[in-house]
Amino acid sequence: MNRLLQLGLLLTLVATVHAQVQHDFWPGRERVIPHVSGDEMWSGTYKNWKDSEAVKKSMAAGMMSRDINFKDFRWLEKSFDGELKVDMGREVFHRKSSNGRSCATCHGENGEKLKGWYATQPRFSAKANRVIVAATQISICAKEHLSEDWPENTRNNSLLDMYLAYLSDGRDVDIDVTSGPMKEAYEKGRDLFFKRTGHFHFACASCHTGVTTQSYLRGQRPSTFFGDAAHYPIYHFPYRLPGDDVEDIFTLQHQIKSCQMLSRMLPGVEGSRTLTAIEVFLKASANGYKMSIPTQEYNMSTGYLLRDGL
Amino acid sequence: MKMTRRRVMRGAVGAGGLRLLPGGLGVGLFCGSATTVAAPWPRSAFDATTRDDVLRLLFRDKTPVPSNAIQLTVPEIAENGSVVPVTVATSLSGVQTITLLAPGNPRVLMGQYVLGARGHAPVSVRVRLGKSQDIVAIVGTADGKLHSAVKPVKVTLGGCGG
Amino acid sequence: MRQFAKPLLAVAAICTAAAAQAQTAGSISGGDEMLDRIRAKWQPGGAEMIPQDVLTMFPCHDEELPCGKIPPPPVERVTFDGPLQGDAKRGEAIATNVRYGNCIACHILPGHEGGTIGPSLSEYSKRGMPLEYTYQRIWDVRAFNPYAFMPVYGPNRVLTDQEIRDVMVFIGTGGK
Amino acid sequence: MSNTIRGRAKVSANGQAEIRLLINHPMTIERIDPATGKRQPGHFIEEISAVHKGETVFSALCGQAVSQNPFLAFTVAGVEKGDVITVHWRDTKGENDRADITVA
Repeated sequence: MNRLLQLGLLLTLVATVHAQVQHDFWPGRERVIPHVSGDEMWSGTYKNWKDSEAVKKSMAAGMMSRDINFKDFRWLEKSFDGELKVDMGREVFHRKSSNGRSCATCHGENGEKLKGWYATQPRFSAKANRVIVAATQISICAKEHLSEDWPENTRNNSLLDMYLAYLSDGRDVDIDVTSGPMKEAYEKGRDLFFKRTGHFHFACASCHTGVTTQSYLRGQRPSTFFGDAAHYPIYHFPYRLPGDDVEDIFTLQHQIKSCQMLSRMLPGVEGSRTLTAIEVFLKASANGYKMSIPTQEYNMSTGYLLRDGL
Repeated sequence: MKMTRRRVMRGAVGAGGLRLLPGGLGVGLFCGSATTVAAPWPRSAFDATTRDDVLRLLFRDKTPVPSNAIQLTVPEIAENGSVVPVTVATSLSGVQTITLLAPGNPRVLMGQYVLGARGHAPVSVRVRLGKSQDIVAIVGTADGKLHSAVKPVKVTLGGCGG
Repeated sequence: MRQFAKPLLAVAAICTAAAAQAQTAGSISGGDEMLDRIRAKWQPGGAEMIPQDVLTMFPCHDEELPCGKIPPPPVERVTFDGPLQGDAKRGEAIATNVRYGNCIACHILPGHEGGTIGPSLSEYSKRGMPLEYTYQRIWDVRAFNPYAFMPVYGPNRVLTDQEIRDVMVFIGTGGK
Repeated sequence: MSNTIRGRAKVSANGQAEIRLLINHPMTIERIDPATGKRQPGHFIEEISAVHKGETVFSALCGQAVSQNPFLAFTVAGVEKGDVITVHWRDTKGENDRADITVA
């Protein structure tokens, strides 16, 4: 019976992309859609937080944070600490480098020409010939035009990332993953998000879907992955992981890497294809949700407890 | 206003040389920079390791009376003990000082906030808590009375840690 | 063993090519090559996070790296041998340490507040489960439910046989 | 402008200004040196004060329980738009800094 059973298993295998090795996946990959409303099929709470009006109504009705997918206190309150990082980012944006040029030289004072740009990132770059995230674009641009060496996880790159995201504050996330390399990256990111890896054999989806999002992971409560990407990069109370250059700005890739480290999975390299694919998947899962920058790591102010409105 | 400050001075000197705060109430006791007031930092109160010592050192024989006119807002669960937001608001009038205690911390006195004539609550800060405990807020009013409010905070660690 | 066949059939959808073979892990002697490789480089429960070169022994996200092509650990059904000898104190240290067993992340434990993702274990001793069930449950929960949100403590050598016994004593005998 | 104090002051209709401060400071707590067992004092801000029109309107005495990069928010009455509030801090090592915040 055992032999027959395994044969049955092999025959019903879905022809997956990873030809020879079959990976373990957390269930639900086929139920994701590249739009924030997809959350209705996961936590069923989307209608409670689909825009700030809905969040206010839900809060007034006394709903708990998890009924609003943690959009009440985590993300819709602007961060005072984050404003200071935006100021520092603006300063880096206008600072002239050794060749006398600054980002503002081409992109306009106060980033005039880059308003709304961050809401359409990541995207395919012909120059890099692959899908890249904003941080990678910043490092390419800085090297080429400012002859500055600012790889993805360095302080200046993260400050610029925060400032450019701030220039898209209030815009709806809008990245097109319906065709070409972006579609490929989205599907690769989706598979990686559901792929079980690491010492514990967890997937990102293990914590960020299903029952775990309704309950306590000791002191923390994971949210579902829809919509969260619209509020990155966030201000994080100084928290340095081994190898970190920046301890208080968490771009989306920095957050993914930090989560991998804390969940005993092999951490990726910021700017790599792997983390970029996962970021494409997460950002596409926030399509249609308004960006709100700067926000901060949850639980740093009592505003959400005083419910003094958004 | 004047009266309390002088009495507090005399009392302070008597209580084992603790120089309680006189400067915060508008008197120009300067040291270092010109226009600011260098309030002598109540070292022994901040070094005290029990709630009763802190109360004795700061308020001598007066005992705080629980009052529901103080809104002490703290998260019920603090996921990160090193940054716990605390807000103290109150409908009491003539508020002079707001003091925060964490009896579960090695050093119990967390801070004392002195409101000048035009200073008002709410006051918000972020503090560090060593473990789950009750945070105590004590509001001192011009009539010399002390009012207190208590709120529990559960300090937990994150679920994952590498 | 037969009553567990039903969930295995439900497994048809996932693409596990591994054969599930019984293995008497209870009697694994010291000569456990994977366990030695891990513990030679990292002692769990300390201040140090698990080193990255230990993590490359397990499946990882980046499929351009060799670990990206490591197949998932096969489901391991194990039997339980001999009397349950373990130390509740050590078990408690393992269960509540985030860099060791980290059971507290998802379970309320005897005398401890914990996560609420898994069932509370504070009264586990009252449930009077057979030792083999508890041992299999910790060693590799996928034998019962392939999608249980629980680390594969056994196959990935997160905990040794003795460490699991210590934890069992800690929760089995109602803690202290 | 000082480089460690960041502040915003916003006055509302009733002439009460809400002042929010963020101070860049490590705020380390006292440590017992494992080797010698000696008590190493912490390095943290002891006092933060705010002066408006020559009068100290608010003064905070802090212990080592205040978090890193301390945040402080309080309210002051009788303030108009354009006024300047001078904020000053002093720490256990005698270091200090000041900043003028104009009320928006």
